[in-house]
Amino acid sequence: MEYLIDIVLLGLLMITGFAIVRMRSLLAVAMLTSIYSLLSASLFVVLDAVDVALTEAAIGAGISTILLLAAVALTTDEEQAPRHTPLLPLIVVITTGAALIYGTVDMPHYGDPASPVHRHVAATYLHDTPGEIGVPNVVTSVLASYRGYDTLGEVTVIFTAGAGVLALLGYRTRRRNSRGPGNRKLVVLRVIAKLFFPLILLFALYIQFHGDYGPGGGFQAGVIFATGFILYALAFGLGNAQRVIPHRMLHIMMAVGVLIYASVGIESMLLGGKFLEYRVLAEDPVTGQHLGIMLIELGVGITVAAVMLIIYYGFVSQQRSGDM
Amino acid sequence: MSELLGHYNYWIVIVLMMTGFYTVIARPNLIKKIIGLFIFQTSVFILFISMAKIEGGTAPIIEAGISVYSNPLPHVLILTAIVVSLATTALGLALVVRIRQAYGTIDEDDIQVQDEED
Amino acid sequence: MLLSNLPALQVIIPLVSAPLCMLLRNPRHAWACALFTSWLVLGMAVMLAQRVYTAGTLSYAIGAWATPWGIEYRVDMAGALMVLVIAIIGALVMPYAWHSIQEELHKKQTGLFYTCYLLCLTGLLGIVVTGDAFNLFVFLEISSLSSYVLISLGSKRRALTAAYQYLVMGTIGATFILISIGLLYMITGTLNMADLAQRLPDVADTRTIRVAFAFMTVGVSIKLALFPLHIWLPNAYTFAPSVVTAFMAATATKVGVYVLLRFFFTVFGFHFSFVAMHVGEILMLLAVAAILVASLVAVFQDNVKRMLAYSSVAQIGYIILGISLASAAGVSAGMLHLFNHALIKCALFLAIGSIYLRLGSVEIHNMHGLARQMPWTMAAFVAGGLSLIGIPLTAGFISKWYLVSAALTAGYWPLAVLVLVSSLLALIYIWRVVEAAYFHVPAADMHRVREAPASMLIPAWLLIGANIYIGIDAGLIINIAQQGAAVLVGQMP
Amino acid sequence: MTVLACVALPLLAPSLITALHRWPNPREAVTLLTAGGLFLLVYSLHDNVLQGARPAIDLAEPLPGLTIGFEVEPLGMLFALLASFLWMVTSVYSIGYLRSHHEWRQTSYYSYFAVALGSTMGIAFAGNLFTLFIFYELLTLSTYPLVTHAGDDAARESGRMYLGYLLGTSVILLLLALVWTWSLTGTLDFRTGGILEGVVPPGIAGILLVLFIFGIGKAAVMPFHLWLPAAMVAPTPVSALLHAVAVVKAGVFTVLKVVIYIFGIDFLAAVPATQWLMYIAAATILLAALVALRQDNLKLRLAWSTISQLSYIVLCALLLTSSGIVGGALHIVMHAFAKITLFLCAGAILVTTHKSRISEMRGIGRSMPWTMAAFTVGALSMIGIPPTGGFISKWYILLGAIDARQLIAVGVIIVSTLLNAAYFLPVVYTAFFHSPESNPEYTHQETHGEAPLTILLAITVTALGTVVLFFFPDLPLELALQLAGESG
Repeated sequence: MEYLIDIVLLGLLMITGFAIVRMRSLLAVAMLTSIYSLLSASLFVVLDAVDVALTEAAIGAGISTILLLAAVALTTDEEQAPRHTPLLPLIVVITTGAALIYGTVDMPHYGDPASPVHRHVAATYLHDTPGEIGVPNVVTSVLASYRGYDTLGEVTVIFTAGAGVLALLGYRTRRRNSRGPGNRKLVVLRVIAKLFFPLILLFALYIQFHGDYGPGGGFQAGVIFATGFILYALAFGLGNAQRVIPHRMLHIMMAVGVLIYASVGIESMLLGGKFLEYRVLAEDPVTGQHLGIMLIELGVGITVAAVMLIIYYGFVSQQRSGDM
Repeated sequence: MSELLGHYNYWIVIVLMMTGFYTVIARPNLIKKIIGLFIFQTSVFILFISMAKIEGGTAPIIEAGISVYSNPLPHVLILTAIVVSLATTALGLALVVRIRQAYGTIDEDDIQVQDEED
Repeated sequence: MLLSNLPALQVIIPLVSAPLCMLLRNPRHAWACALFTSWLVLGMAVMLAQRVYTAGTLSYAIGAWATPWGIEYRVDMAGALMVLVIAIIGALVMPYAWHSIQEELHKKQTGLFYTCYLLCLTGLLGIVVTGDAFNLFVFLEISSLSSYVLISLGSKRRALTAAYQYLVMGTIGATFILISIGLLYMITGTLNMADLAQRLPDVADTRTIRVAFAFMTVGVSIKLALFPLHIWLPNAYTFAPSVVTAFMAATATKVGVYVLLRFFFTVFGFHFSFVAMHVGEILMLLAVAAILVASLVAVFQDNVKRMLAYSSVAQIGYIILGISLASAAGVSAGMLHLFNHALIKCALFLAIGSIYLRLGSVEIHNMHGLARQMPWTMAAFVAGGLSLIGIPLTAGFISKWYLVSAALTAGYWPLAVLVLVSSLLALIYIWRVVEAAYFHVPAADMHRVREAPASMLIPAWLLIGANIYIGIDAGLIINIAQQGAAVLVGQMP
Repeated sequence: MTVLACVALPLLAPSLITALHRWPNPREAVTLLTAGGLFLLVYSLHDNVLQGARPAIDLAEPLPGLTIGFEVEPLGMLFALLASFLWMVTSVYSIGYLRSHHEWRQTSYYSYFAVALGSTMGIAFAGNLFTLFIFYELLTLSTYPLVTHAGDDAARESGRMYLGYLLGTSVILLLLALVWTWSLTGTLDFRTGGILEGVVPPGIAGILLVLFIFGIGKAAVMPFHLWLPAAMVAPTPVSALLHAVAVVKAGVFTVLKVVIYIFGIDFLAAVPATQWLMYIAAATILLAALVALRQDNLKLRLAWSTISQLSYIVLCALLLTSSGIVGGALHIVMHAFAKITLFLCAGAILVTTHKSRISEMRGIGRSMPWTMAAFTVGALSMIGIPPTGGFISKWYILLGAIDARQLIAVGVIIVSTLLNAAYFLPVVYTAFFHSPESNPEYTHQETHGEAPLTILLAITVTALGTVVLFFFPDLPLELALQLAGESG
């Protein structure tokens, strides 16, 4: 059964992928990309990667799609027909693909428990996490502790993206009277948004702090939090959203998140440990791990939420050259 | 025959990857290229997650009574990679928006023509 | 606390100061923050190099997790040299940046510029000191993303397309690297480089590892702009702000080379890379093509920044050529040139940045008679140019000497001739600038051009001074390069 | 210490010259004082060297085993004495020449001139091939601004050629030879008897010798000779001192050094390539002389004659006999005095009458008798007719060729002597025995008189020197004999 779903999803992915290549309407392609992302998220669930699935759904199907749509709206919808015969790209792609297929021949079989992937490092994580970290979700323990430094890098990456979009797009503050679409038809949306907004924020908080036990964590929470605000901005206009969270605040949040994360590491150094050695944070090593993970997840959440909003504000505050 | 079946998952993923890769290098539209990159990267994620799968396993959240978990490490790596991919997409699209403002087009060939006139 | 955590702090300090820098609203404060951080980084780099020089390879377990479960920082002599290069260039570029950036960037962007610069510094340092393959990918992305932003801040609109092109190619490269890391992990079950190196020989004879090797090579080659994957580089260097060009030319591609060295020698091992995969022959071919083609193209450029960019592609060819010889002498010649070329190119781009500041153009035909107006800047350019050509008493001569000698020892005398011939091509393109600036009647409005401010001249001249010093007494740097090469090539027959 | 001062003094002088750029007289005084001081310094060394001392000093070690250092030996002593003496003379001449010509950029002219001389001293006293190479390149670079002094398109074009040939040959061939030698032997020191014997098989040594001989582009062995005529766009004093003495002699000096101290003449005897290179030198002698015959521009004729004469010295080096070495060393001196006299005369004519073509110089000897008399002395020395110094060096060269039983070389020397006569004597004849009135275009001929006094003074000194060297050749001869004694 599992295999059947697997095959069906992969088949759908292929169809979507080909459609993306063929179609010329960028709006449609953006939607298809969203579908592609959603399909992969479903596939991740089948493959037992629930954390990844959650993230992929939030990022790929959520934020990325919004950005794509914004970019299409700011530029153009129609892709011009390619003027060159794509011979060279085809050769490159076929060569690369063939090389990869050649590489698969000696790979361990799909799902094979004897594969080295499952034996060496990973087995230790699964075995030691309960004792060393005391967190049931091994993904969280690896993400936040064993390989916590990667995650610091990841936060820095997202911080870089925020700084980059700020530098590239900047943004203008919308005056209060620019209340976005003032159409009466939006009443329904506004009511629903008002209802959902607190729920989404609540859900974000749940994801943020539940990451130790189930799928989730700072990253997903940050994205969901930002999505809530984006919904708010869609319904009530950018100006109003920006009154709730002003830019300066976002700047500070974006920086503070990274700083919280890094300062946990520095604190552990000051306490005589290595960088990001949480166990020195409290008397009991496992409590220390808990504390450290909670703090860094908080930092991740803050930065991610801020950056997502900064990026969104940046795109939405642009004017399409010519009209709008 | 088992050879064939054992790797079909990877093969499809490779086809998906190449679909994205092809879109990046063959399409002149700048947004389409970014979408291509996105597809390319997302497919690589599937490759990673596929290798984490273990037969009869479950999600790597420790619970009493379960002994076989899929490998958490690729999940962690891909969580990071997804973020990287988002960062790249956001930056790329921001660049596209600025290019459109500066050139009035987002078609690679048109831009090249304009650059040569400079 | 400071000493024992030095490898981590080397990266953490700029990482922390990037968000701090962003919080500062006044551009001058942001600059001061970046400047201070750069100098701090340099101080630490010197200490780090000293420790490695005396105590040997340092290993630092982040989070105190034992390898291969945690992420390891590992600094050997080659890494220390690389860190030193990055830190020196960063420390010199920052004082220079103030005037240049004020002129070239919008005021609102300056704070973010320094933030992105610090991030780029963080990324580059992180790549060098890490001992973990995936961590390398993460920091590679930090440095890449920030450099896309930095390039896009150039004042012409083509800066945007250049950044876009780099973003697309860079991301393809990074994805290739990611695929390779995935394949390696699939076969070995580990991400730690030292652990990989230990486990690889048993499984080296699989097709998967071969493909992983190929993808890593291609991916990194895009990053280091190895011919013919260099096409992003000329535009990026030409249209980026002057400071960015100077910084990136001296560091980013060099770090790429370093990653290549790491994987060839430390992870895959000499035998696999050069004997089984014949990467030496392939690289040699590409390096030769890079040297010839890029040097020739450089000769025909009118825009000096673009000319120097092509020259960089050629010089990367030299470095790769040294590596492709697959001998200790070759690798140390490559590393020596890596260091020297960083000094040379940074000085040249700094001089060109000063010219852009005052003249508003970097086209040769606008530079007629410039030497009278900007004598110090042009003198720095000439000195750097002579070093690039490889005239004795300059650093460029030393590395060329070693490269030629390594090629001869390995029995490739045509390569030796090639290196020398292409330095003549360098002579031609450098001399076109010299001729215009010194031996042409000045243009009509040339008299209003002034000499660059001292804050921009001093960094350039410090680099020139270093160039000449190495040209006269290269003992120390050769020693470091040879030690670095010895560490890398350790298991060579 | 004196050795170091010899190199440093002219290299430091430009700072003072530049500082005084607003005051021409003190500026020129600095040049003259530096030149005089330098000669005295060099002269003070010669006694010791004649007694067998080899003053040496090491400065730096850029690469392990490669030092920048100086050591004085007889040949270097000879070259340094020659160059520093003639710099004094040329400096006096330059002042008159530049002022009456109203040249621009005089300050930079004097500065680069001083640097060029400093480099020449560096070459002369270089303690090893590496140091020699450094100063060799510095000499090229510092003379480039002098060549392009005029600043027009023709000058830039020639400048490119100059730089292209000299840097090209030295970087591709000479540097390759250097690195190769170093990677084979681990040293580049000048040692009596050479450093290559026993390390390198004769075949490789042959390739190396080819690289060296052609790599030393300043020796202008064909086919790398075209830079020399191109360099004639420079002001005449530059052509006189640099392109008749310092630069070109630095080339042949290096050839001699390489042959004697890197290969060793005994070892070279076993290398077949030597023979062939000697034939190329011989061919250069004849071909360049033939080309000189056809030149109407006096400076160009002198330049081609220089190419021909330089190959004499290369030939001498490759004869591998001690009298050949003596002849070569002496010819460096004798040819220098004669050729500089000729160039200075050409410059005097140019400054006074603005004529550069031989066909325009009819009867010029009547209005400029001193100049043309000096020219005659120089021409006689070039041909090798006593009582001029040229006779002595040619005598030794001929002896060397006979010792080596190289009949071809003997033949070439004789034929080229005839050719020398054929291209110099007509100039003398035109100047003295053609009547100026025969050409109506130049009726204002009689309005000019002799050249300015400083110029005449310089010409007289070098012409006298040419004659004096015939009667008192002791100093150069002793040094040359000492050199031959060391090498053989």
